[in-house]
Amino acid sequence: GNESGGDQQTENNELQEVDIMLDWYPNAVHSYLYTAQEKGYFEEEGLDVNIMFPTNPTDPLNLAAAGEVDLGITYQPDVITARTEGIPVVSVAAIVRSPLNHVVYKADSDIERPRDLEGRTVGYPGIPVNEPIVETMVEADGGQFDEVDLVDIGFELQSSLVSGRADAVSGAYINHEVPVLEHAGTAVEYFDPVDYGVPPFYELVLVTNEETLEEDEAKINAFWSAAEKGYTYMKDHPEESLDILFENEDQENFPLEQAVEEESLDILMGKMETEEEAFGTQSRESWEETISWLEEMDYISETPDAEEIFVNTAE
Amino acid sequence: MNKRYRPEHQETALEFRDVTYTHKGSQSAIFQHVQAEVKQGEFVSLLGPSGSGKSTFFRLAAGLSHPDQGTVFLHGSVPETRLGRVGYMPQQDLLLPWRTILENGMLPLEINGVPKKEAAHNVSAHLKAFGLDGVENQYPHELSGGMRQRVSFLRAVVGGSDILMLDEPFSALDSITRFMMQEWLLEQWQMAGQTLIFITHDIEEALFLSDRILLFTQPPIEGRFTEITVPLPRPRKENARDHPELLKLKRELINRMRGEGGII
Amino acid sequence: MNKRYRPEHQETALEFRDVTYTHKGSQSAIFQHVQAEVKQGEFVSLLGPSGSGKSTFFRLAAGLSHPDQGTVFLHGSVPETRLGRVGYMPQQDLLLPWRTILENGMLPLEINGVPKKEAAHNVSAHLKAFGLDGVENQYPHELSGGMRQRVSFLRAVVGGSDILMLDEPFSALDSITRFMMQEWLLEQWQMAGQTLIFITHDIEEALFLSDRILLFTQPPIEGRFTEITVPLPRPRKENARDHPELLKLKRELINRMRGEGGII
Amino acid sequence: MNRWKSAGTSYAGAALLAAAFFIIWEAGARWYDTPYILPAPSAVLQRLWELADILFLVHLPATLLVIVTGLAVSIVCGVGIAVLMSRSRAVEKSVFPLLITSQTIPIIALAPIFVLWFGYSMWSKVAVTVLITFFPITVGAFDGLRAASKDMEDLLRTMGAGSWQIFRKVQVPMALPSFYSGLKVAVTLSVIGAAIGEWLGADAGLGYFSRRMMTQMDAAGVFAPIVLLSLLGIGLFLGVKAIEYATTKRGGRRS
Amino acid sequence: MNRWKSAGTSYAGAALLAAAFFIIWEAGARWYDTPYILPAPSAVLQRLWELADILFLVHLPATLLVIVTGLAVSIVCGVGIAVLMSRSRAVEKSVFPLLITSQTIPIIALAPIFVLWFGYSMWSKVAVTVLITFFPITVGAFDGLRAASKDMEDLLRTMGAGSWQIFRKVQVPMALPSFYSGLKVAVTLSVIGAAIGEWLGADAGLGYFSRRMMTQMDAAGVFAPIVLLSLLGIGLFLGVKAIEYATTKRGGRRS
Ligand SMILES: Nc1ncnc2c1ncn2[C@@H]1O[C@H](COP(=O)(O)OP(=O)(O)OP(=O)(O)O)[C@@H](O)[C@H]1O
Ligand SMILES: Nc1ncnc2c1ncn2[C@@H]1O[C@H](COP(=O)(O)OP(=O)(O)OP(=O)(O)O)[C@@H](O)[C@H]1O
Ligand SMILES: [Mg+2]
Ligand SMILES: [Mg+2]
Repeated sequence: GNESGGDQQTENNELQEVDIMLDWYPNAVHSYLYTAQEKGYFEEEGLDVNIMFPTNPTDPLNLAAAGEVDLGITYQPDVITARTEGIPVVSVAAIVRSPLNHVVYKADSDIERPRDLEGRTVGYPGIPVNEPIVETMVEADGGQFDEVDLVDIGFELQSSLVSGRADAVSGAYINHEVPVLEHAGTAVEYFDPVDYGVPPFYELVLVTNEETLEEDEAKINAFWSAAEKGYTYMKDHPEESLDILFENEDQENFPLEQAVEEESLDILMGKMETEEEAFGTQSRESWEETISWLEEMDYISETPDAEEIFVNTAE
Repeated sequence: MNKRYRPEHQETALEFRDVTYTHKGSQSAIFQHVQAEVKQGEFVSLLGPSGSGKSTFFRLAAGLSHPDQGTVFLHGSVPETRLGRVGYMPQQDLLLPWRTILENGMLPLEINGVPKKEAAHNVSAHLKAFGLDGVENQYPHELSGGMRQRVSFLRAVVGGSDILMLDEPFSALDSITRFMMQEWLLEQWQMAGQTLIFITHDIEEALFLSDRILLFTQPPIEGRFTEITVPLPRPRKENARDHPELLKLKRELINRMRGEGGII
Repeated sequence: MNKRYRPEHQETALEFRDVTYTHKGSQSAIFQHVQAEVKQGEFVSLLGPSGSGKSTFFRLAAGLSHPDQGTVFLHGSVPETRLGRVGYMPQQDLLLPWRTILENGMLPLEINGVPKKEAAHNVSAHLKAFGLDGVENQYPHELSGGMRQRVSFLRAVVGGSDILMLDEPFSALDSITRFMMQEWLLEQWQMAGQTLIFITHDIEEALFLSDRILLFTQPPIEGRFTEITVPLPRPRKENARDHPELLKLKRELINRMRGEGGII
Repeated sequence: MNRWKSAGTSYAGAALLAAAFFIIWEAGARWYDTPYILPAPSAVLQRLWELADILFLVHLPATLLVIVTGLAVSIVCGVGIAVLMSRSRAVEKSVFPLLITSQTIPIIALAPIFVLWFGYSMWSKVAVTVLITFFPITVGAFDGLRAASKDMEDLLRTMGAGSWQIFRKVQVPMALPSFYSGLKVAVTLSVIGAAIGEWLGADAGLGYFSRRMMTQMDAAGVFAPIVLLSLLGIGLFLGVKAIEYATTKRGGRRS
Repeated sequence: MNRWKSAGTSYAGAALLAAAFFIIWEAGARWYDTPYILPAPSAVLQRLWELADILFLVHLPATLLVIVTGLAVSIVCGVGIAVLMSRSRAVEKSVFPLLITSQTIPIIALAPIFVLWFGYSMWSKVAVTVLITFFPITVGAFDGLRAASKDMEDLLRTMGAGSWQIFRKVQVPMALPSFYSGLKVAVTLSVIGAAIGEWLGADAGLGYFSRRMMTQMDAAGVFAPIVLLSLLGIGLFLGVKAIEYATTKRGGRRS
């Protein structure tokens, strides 16, 4: 707010704090946020944004629900599950509009199609939706899901695949783990869930808790408009945005490779907005489709009202 | 040599009048309408087998327990509390291991609010008489058993009460050290003249030391204690141990206690 | 009454010939060229202050330690090992708490490979004489101190060695119980006639019980022990305690030991 | 470790306090009314009932297998080392300081790497369980073996006993109470060890299930398997007590 | 807990054994040659050196803050409860059995839910640390306060001492050795507690860093912060020893 007119100090004091927890460590999918941060868009909206990384894959959803953070980036099916548990989370924007999550396996293994996963260890990062994904894929390919040994391996996706502790992993991203593994010299192949009966759900959505939304709607709107500005800038200056990202990378925890992130951003651009749908918008149809898929899979026992699950912050 | 004045009708230092006492949670009484008195300046031993109530007698006298019935008099009157009025020398020396000899001696004074400096001065004055000069800055574990008992006695004396109760103070010592401590105690007492009440289960010790012995039998004890007056003159020297009167009394006491003790 | 045969020239049960011994890691020797012998059937006490080497003497005799120089003879010869040849009754009774009285008594027999049934039978035969019939199926903690000591003695006797060494067996008992145990021990010994070697620091106890006393002084002990032969006849009754000879010897010993003990 | 015993006297006050705790929790949870953060005890019990099938038939056996295997390994190795240490001063002097030092090192922090070594098999969880139960078992057994006093051993030697006889007739019976004390500590720790192991990567087990319920924001579901774990811990504890009762003779228990 | 002491005699055999262990490890690691599964000790040290900056400046302080705060909370509450228990039989009888029972319950398995309650703040880790250190501190202090024998207290009462004087002049000095024993156990556990806490949700700290390195298959990087954690544990242990030495008088330490 440049029109607020107070001196610098009081203006700083007036900045509203926003805690946002990413779905993962900073990578290309977050560059619009870092761009918004770096370009001062958040500050213009009167926000002091604190970007956090999760220790457990489900923390963004859980902590947003518990009110420990204001916003979390998480997965559409998980939001649906949470709603059926009576947990008051609301999706305020869709960030990636179709699955990045693919089932990845080493190229030199003799896995050729999803049903080959029978009798093998498939690791997943503790995010529950991986179960119906793998189930849908294996069954769609005529296999027996019962025969698949699904193991919660936390964040150890790459290491368990490389060390051979898991034969395949679900929950690995086509824009990240795949190029990283390739880059590190492990040739991998993958199945796209959408090819095997899984609906094209929103891979990443931005969630908050009902209470936060009610009390701080203005803050969340302000956050989103800054984020949109960041996105627009990123679209126009992808190279510079990546540079900004690299300045913010978590070097010791999650070192990034220039080539990988470039490739990643390329893949993402096509998934963050489409011809018909602008960045961040959500459609009732998408939510309903995903809900009915989960229902079919007996993954949820109640049908949440699609109207209550999301609020279109983006217009 | 005998500095002590012993009139026939001394004042009473301690008196149990009609005292009845039952341990909490216990079925049967230890004392029933018990009568006993100890005169000022007397050396009285409580002699009896284990479990006969000697320590209980002491706890009542010192104010650690309270009679169910009857009254305990100190110097002829009933004080508000007997705690702090009777000095106590326990069986184990119970010296505080983190305090030096001097600091251990100062304990009762500190508790009564005497300033440290004055307390230290006060205790130091006694060290020599107790054969403890030179070790005042050592810690208890550096001393022999006999020396520790002397510190314990010093601590009881320094407290200033003129009634001292000693609960089997020498039973942990070996026999030679014990002999020597008995003689030393007698000397100290003959000089200072407090009232001493001495608990023991050693017949010889009781006979050699005391003016009078109160015999404790299996509880309950009713009415008056069986009393034995030791007919030896004061001051007693080491050879008093072999006095024929003592040997006779000893024989009598052994037989009597054996009769009562039953199975070993 | 006196069943025991005591010729002037009995056989030697135990002999230390020219024994020198230093504790491992210690600077100075405990024994230097020590000579001592105990005749068959004799009751010998080892009397001395704490730390004078009485237990060390025992360990050498029993084969738990080995002399640096010199030889220990049992019954005039040098056995391959002295372990298992000498019975031992320790200061604390050291009964195994998870074994009944009977089972504790059977221990030395079991160790020597006697079948359980026979061992039980063997021990049972002794129970009455030791005043333990009726308690054979109880556990040690259910018995009084005096009874536990009798079990411990029973166990030493059952082992079958005819040399028994008792290391301060009564020092944990109260004085009345102690008197009774002394008399009881004397009775048992007068009946059975083993060789008894008795460690104590109680002068009266040593005098009342023994034929002979070996005096232990501050180590190192060199050559022959100072010996005292107790001039009392056997069998001794309780009143032997007051025998004028004994009182005289006691006085002598007290003075002697006090002289050597130095500071308490 | 006598404190286990002293707890057995009068439970009235304790029961009251525990009841008060649960009542306040229930009331607080109802008042706060956000069951995904703070479920009421009644909700936890209800969830336990609903999940009983899967918990009892799938996850409890998985955890139990880990615990039993881990304890077995710890007992075999721990008692073995304790015996070696008790028989040789040299072994004791070299091994014991290392054992002690190892306790000042947070080896449990190494647990994540077990997954690399043992994969997601049972053995990574067993390894964590062993790590956490090994020390109390070894020290309990060793302290016990040492408890047989030198005097007692000497007594038996004067009877002509060899070292095997001394071991069997004195050291082992003497060691049992202390060994069982160590084992009681170990069984309660083993439950924690298995749960921690399951956090690191698993597909079954109560610890895994609890964590999985976390991912579904089902707090009552988080607590339910923990209630079972607690019962398992208490059950194991009582089991050891029963074995202790059966294997130590009456006289061995001092009053 | 005298075993801490007995370790202080002769270290030669232990040092040798430890050296042998490291040499075999180094050799084994070089021979096996898959550093992402089994790094050589030398590789770990090298990695420690490379990462020194970030480990010492960022993660060590974060962990230390958690540990110190957790220990402080445990000491204040634990000693408080111990004092209450030692002063009143009624409190002891109600609280002590619950304390003991709480140890048979794997409360640590509840740790994941702390993240829901406290978020990624320091407090979720502090809570785990408190959970794990509370018991030894409380029991150490309580056992110590009880160690002052009834006889000693009676002795002081016959001198006319009030209960505050008995507490200050007998119970507290008597309690210190046992309290410090408990504290020594607690500080080594606190390191583990902080590490476990950091696994569950953190953005800094040695336990967190170690686990992150797992994600990158950098086994030497997994071990490096654990080496630091160990040194931290040993350092805290020695620190307590130093404080003990300074605050208990020579006579209080029996030889
Ligand atoms: N606090 C108590 N509660 C119940 N009974 C007690 C208590 N203290 C002592 N007694 C019992 O009271 C009796 C007398 O005990 P007391 O300690 O006075 O004996 P004592 O003559 O001092 O014995 P000792 O020579 O063993 O010290 C004993 O039977 C004992 O068991
Ligand atoms: N294993 C040992 N190593 C070194 N010195 C020892 C050992 N055992 C005993 N000593 C020392 O040898 C001396 C004699 O000890 P011993 O136990 O034989 O005395 P004691 O006469 O039996 O004393 P007490 O009456 O106290 O039992 C003492 O000074 C003691 O410190
Ligand atoms: Mg008494
Ligand atoms: Mg001895």
